[in-house]
Amino acid sequence: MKVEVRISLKRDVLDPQGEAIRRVLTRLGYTEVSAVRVGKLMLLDVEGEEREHVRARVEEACRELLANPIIEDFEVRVL
Amino acid sequence: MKVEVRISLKRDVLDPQGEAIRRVLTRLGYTEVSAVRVGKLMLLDVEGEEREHVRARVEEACRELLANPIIEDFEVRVL
Amino acid sequence: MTWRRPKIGVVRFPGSNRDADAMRAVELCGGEAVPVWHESEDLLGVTGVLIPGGFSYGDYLRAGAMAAHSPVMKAVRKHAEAGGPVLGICNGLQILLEAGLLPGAMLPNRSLRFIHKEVFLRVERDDTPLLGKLRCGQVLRLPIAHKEGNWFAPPEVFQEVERQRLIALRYCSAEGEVAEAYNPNGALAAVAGLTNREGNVLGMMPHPECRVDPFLGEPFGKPFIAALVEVS
Amino acid sequence: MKRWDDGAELADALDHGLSPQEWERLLTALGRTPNLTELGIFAALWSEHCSYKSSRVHLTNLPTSGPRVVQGPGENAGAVDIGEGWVAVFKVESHNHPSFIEPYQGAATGVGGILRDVFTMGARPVMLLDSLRFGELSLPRMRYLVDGVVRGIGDYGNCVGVPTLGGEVDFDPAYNGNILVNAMCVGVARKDKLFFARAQGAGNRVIYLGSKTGRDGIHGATMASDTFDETAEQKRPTVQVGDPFTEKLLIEACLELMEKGLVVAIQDMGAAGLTSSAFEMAARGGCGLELDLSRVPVRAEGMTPYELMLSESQERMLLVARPQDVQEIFAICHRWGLDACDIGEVVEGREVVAYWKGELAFRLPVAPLVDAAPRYERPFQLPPSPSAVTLPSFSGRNFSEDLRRLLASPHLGSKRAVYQQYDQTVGAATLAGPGGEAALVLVPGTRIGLAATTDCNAFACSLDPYAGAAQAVVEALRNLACVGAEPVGVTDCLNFGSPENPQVMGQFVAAVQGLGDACRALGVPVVSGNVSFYNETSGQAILPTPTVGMVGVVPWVLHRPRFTLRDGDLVALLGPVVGQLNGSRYLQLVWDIKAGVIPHPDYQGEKTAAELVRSLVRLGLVAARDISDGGLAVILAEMCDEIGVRVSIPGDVSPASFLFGEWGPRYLLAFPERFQEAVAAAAEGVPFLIVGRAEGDALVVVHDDEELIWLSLVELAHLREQGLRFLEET
Ligand SMILES: Nc1ncnc2c1ncn2[C@@H]1O[C@H](COP(=O)(O)OP(=O)(O)O)[C@@H](O)[C@H]1O
Ligand SMILES: [Mg+2]
Repeated sequence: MKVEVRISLKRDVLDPQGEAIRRVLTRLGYTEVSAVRVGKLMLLDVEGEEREHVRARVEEACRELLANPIIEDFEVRVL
Repeated sequence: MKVEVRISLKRDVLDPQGEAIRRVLTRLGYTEVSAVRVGKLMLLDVEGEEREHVRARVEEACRELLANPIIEDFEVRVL
Repeated sequence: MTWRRPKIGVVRFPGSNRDADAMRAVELCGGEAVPVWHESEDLLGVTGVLIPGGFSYGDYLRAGAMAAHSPVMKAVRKHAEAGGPVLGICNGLQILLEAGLLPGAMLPNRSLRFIHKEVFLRVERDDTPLLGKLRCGQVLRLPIAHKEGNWFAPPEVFQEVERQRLIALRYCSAEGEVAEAYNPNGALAAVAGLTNREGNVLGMMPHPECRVDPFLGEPFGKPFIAALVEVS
Repeated sequence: MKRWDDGAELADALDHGLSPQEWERLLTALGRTPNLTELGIFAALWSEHCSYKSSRVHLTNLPTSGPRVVQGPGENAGAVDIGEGWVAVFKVESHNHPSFIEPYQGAATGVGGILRDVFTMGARPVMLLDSLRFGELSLPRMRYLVDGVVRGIGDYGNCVGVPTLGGEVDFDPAYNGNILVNAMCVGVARKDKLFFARAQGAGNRVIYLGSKTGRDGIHGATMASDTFDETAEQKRPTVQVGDPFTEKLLIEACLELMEKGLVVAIQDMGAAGLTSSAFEMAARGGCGLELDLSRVPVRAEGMTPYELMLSESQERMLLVARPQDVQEIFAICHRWGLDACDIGEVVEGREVVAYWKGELAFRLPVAPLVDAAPRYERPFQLPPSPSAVTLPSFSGRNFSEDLRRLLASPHLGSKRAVYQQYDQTVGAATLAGPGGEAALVLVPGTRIGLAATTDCNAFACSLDPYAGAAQAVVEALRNLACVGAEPVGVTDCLNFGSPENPQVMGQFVAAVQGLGDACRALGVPVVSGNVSFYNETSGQAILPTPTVGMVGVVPWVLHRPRFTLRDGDLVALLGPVVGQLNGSRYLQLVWDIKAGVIPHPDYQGEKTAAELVRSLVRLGLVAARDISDGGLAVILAEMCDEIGVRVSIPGDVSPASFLFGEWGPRYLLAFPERFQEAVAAAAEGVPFLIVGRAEGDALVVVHDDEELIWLSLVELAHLREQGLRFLEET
């Protein structure tokens, strides 16, 4: 199964990357872009039959390794 | 408008980060994960009325700056 | 007779951090270093360009990506297209790649970590002005200091790179042997430096600018900076 | 939930980490009940971290003056004269608690903070050092912490473009629940161009510069003064994220503003953010400030005055400037891509007043907050003097095997896996980086060599904090000597458990005495420092760890120092032939004997030997390493790079004490045979013995014709990388 993991910084956490990109976009004329937040997208190939089980395992992996719970939120989608 | 930009490495480009994560997952017992690819997820706030126009502008920004066509593919979704 | 020192523009981006080092190196090699701000639309009359190392824009998107879109890079491109010499070091090479002035792209180091290390380099070309002070097969020793130096090119691009002999430097052993064991970052074909077809643009990951003053170490970096000054 | 302007009561004070007595003191000082914001400000400024309330009475024992001292403790960093109109500006600081919670960001922001302390003074940072302590590497969480801390330090310093040229890493189970991340920064400035954090001139403007304010690290200063317990999870404030790119812009912008004479006073917003920068600037300048908090640039919605005052968002500065210069300041900042705004003015009187949306947010007198902060003479119990251990019998011992164990341990092996992640050449001034004995850089445009080292053998300090701290100082002296530098100043980072525990307080008092006595004996002033208490979890304190950062000078560098052997070099032992095994790493790591007497330094002997080594190194005659952690055998292994060595132990000498003994002014020197006479002549009056020669491809030690140690270079290299190999496997 293909599983998509979306990892984003928690709302109040500073995102220096996003801010730097926004500034450069403004300079390049994309003034309509008022905010940028940068996160990670992971695409996993997971062996397994049951969607719910696969989801639960990947969520566990997120908590254990893939995401940093102190600054990041994650979301798992089984495709 | 909220716009999501997904940037992923082209299929034939080696992804050392994904590979490293896969190895650690295996070591941690997630042996069912057979492949990991890591990409970027950007969330943009864009001022604008027309979805299609906004999408076109963001796609332009991707071609110009956000993605490197030699190694990356991108996808724009207006949410 | 008056000796006029060639003016070398050292481009400064927000986040450049080896700009002052590059300027000193240029001066040591007899050039006049002229700082050129990233917002500048012209090159202030310089005859050669050095794009120094550092973390332009923090390398927060891809290394060199945001700097490649600075106003000054339009001027650098024009200068290069007119045959003017350009040397990009580390972040400078990354910027030249992102600007399309050299082929390929940089990926994160295989180890995913920043690496500072003394490496050996084998010279692959000596028939261009910027490499003219070196000999093919010569082995140099210089430090690398980067997180994204894993050069990559898709097969069709790489074929062209090989056909046109654009590889200028490769990582190697002290004896000059090129093998994976001596490749610090996973770069394709152990590429450490590249030139363009015309030979007037050279980009390299190792740092010649901190090995010009013999006081700081054997001056393996001098031929690069001196060549830039001489041909400018 | 209370609002920011609600009246505070005892329960709130307790929540903010104040004691009931401190609450009483606050009420008396203020003469009224504070609102919640005012309480937050008091709590932050009266926290251990900001007020040094438990340590101050003891720190007065440190020598802080000397002919070279330009700025002693009390400013953002200390400054000493290094000649030709230059000063070195330096300080070390801890970021222990944040790094335990989030190693990468915690360590990164620690580096950011110490850099700001230095460039705030008008100095350009020229090098960083890091002193690290971790727990047992068998714990997966610990490996994660090491990895994160090292990457965090590297990524931040590398991006900003300041080389990280030295430091230490050590391990002990006592750090399992509290790791130590101490970062030191050294900068250089013109002596007449130093800047201070003293607000001055009524009518001058207060300018905010740098990143926007978010809810990061609110309660950070009180957290840094808190021991961990199970509720630490819930207390977690929003973690501070480092932004080295913005820091780099801040450095350039601030140095440019100072260069152009546009700055009256400047201070970074470190622990307790706007609170400490505003109140400390006002206190030092003897004036008041009036702030409009609604003008503070914010990143998050709905931030209250409480949050604005206490946020620890990184990469922010506060400066005071003349009104007519404000536009030029803004122009320079904008050119560097930085936000700057005018948030208030300097006023007569001694109050800080803040408005918010037209309302009075608080009005607080400066003196009680800063000058009348509580001071404690905490009860302490000095540690018992350790007794000597009876040495085991070493007859028939397989010393090759022992050396293998030492070299393969993370304590004594190579730290390359760590410092390879640090840029060591940026600045193009590095003469000696990590892997040698001390860092050495050229002051730009001169031939002045500026050297620095950090040292602390916490194991020794755990046996005897007084002697251990004193030994750290002389070890630093020896390390500097090996690059030819003479010490000019010390900065310290005193990492301990809870000061409320009399035993811990006793360790602290003893260590400060040891530090002070050693610095006095060597004539080196302490010009800055930092105290980090409450490094304990569930009653388990760390080892007493008084990190010593020492800075030295080579007035005119003639030669780049070297530390490894060259083919044919003679190897000589300078100083006593044997070291003491009491309190040695050998007994600790190989025999599991964690006891013994740590000798008090022989200051005269140390000074004489250091002076000799210094001059030999300056003349380029020798490669030198001092014999400390692990003893002669370990240092010998460090000297073997491309060539082996053959060393003979004098017949009447105990091999174990020769090979693994520590303490005392002992050095290994290597030099070409043609310098032998010159070196020997210079060494007159100091014990000096040629013990071997660089040759072959193995480290060989013989005694009475018996080969005690034989290790090939290949194996040596392999062993030394073993301890930290995990850092390169992912
Ligand atoms: N965390 C670190 N960061 C940078 N350099 C380090 C670190 N730890 C150790 N080093 C370097 O490794 C070398 C050996 O360290 P150490 O054995 O502690 O030195 P010494 O005992 O001489 O003080 C020194 O040059 C030191 O600066
Ligand atoms: Mg030493």
